[in-house]
Amino acid sequence: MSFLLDHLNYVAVVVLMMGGLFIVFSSGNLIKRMVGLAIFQTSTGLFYISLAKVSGGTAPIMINAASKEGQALAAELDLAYVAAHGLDGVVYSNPLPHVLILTAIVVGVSTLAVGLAIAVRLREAYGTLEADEIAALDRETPKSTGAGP
Amino acid sequence: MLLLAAAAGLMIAMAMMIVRAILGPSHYDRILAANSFGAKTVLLIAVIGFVFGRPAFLDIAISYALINFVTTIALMKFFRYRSLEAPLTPPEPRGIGEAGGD
Amino acid sequence: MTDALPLVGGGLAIAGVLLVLLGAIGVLRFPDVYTRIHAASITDTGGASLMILGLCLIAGLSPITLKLVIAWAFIMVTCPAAAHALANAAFSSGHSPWIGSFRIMRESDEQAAVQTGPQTGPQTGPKKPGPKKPGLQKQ
Amino acid sequence: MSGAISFLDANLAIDLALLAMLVVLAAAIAMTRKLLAAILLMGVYSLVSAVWLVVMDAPDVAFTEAVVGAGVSTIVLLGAILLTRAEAEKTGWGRLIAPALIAVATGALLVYAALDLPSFGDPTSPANAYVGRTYLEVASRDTGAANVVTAVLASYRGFDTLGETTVIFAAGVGVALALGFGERAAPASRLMAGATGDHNVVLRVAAKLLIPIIALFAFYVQFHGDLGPGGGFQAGVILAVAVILHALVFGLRETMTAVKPSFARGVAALGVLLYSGIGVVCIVNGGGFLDYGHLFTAEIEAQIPPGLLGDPGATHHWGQHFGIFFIELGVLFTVAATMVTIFYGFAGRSPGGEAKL
Repeated sequence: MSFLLDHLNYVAVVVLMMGGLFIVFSSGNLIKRMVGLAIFQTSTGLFYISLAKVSGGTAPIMINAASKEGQALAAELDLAYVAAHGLDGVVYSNPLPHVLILTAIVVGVSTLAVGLAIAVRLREAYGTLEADEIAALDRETPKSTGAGP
Repeated sequence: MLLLAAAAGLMIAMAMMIVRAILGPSHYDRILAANSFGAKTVLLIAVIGFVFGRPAFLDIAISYALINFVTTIALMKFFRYRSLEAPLTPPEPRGIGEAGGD
Repeated sequence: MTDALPLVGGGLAIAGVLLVLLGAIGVLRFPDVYTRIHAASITDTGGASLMILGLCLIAGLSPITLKLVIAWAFIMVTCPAAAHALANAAFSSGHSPWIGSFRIMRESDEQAAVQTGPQTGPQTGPKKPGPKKPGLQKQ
Repeated sequence: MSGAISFLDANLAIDLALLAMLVVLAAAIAMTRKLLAAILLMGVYSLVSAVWLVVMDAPDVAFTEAVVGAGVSTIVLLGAILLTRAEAEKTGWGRLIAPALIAVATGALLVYAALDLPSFGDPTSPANAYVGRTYLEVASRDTGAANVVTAVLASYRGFDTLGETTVIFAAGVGVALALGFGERAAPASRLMAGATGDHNVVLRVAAKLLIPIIALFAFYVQFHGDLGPGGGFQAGVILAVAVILHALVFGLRETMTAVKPSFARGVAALGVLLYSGIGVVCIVNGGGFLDYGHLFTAEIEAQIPPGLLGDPGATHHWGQHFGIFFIELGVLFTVAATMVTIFYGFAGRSPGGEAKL
């Protein structure tokens, strides 16, 4: 495979990440910012998972190499390739990044909920969700900033 | 090879759904597109499992089929009633009192 | 015989995909929500049935077949229910079909029309049946 | 299976097609000002990325992304929009220049760095060659779990997972502190959802059919986690989705009588307690924290019949087995109860009028 194809995955993930970053910076609306942050986070996860992929590999759930399924998988592999990398039998992708991202996704939605809850309270206190307007209101009445409902 | 063609066809259909979800024009069109997209995703995951020799991952497809429904109901309820907490009551009773409730 | 089963299964899967593609074209090209729901829901369930039948033939008799059947059962329950809910919500929030207003159907139930009118006022922003029609016909 | 198109090419083609879809979706989210459309597209984005994760051999992550991204996070975002407003202010073109420049510059730097990475799918890359390979070799033997991801999650990196579980619990507490436990939920009689002309019977029947099945499926995912994709995180979210579906169809008040907010709070705390309690039991029995080899003392281990889980000849890892079991149970409790608490917080805060308080 060519150099570009080898790295296209990373480049695409970086583009997604920057899409999230652009949404976070460009949008004044707090909820839209949270959506951007969620996209950014998801694409970070995608990057980790792309690093974990092994060509010709399969999911890191052990299967019996002697079973019909295992033999079918092993038959797809290039034997020279397997031998060159010191692998034996069925090739599995790297499980460790999967673990990291699995928990990160659930933690991500919880923290997203916290951010949204704060946004809801800001809206209740200031009557707006636009970061600029909130900052302007803060500057006008410095005393009332901490006094939420 | 046939299954690979099937996966390609499903992805084309999914791309069409994305176009509909982006274009709208009404929110109901978008929900429809998202829901239909979910149904195609279920099929695609099943097919991909067979293409790559690990068909045991159908659990994911099953959970999609279920979750997709819940999300569609939530979106529908949001657009229709502007509320997530309201119950979807049965239609006005026509002489049969509370029958058909729970 | 056993060699032919995967081929038949693949053929069924392709048939299902063709159905799904037809539905997708319908969703893209049909003029209003109701026709699109019609296109999507029928082809989704029909295509899913064909595809899952095909995959069952490929899988043979195994736990995977059971899972496929379960997935099929869920699709057959959720897709029509969701499509119904969607069409119902669109209809009762005053979304007009492309062929014209459905007020005729509502005349027997004038109170309902009065009640739903203001309630759905703020959320009917994007539906503009009038100017929408010509644009979509040109496609 | 081997034909004109090889396994690898097919994998790469599907991979790139899905990434292209993701890029289109991200661009569409960035463009739209309608928050509702953005959220809907966000749900579709999660679906696509979950399919992509399946292609990338990460079914566990795909499972999580599916149930979390397409399910809970969409619903939570909807709840937040319900309490605020559904349209973002228009930002002028001038305001977009600086963010675009920042994004492009950062992206260029990252692409420059990414080109130095080992090529995609390289089995000898530093990320894949060392600890990941070791886990693959030893995990199944050490813990008896076929799913290496579950083994690493619950056993080798159990301490990390405890931290994650605690963060989820803390996030639930944070949402509850900010939005309440849904005690403002209006009684059903005050809500006019069943507007005239709506026919909700089909939905009610379908929901009644599906809620127990979803809950049952959650437990299947929970207890199947050793052998296939699944585990406490996914099962917890699916269980919470069953409760959320009940609330969506039958009303929040109704659900709150079935699953009380105080009960949800209690279960969330109980999960973390169960998790850390297992760790403490291991310490008491002479091991380290979460050292499952010491979960049972030798006398107890001797009393477990050898054929309890099928094959009597197999070496068994009762400590590992039960340790993973209880820890996943703790994760299930915390995740499910926290998601329910979060949903109660958002859905139960009646929109409008609250700002006057």
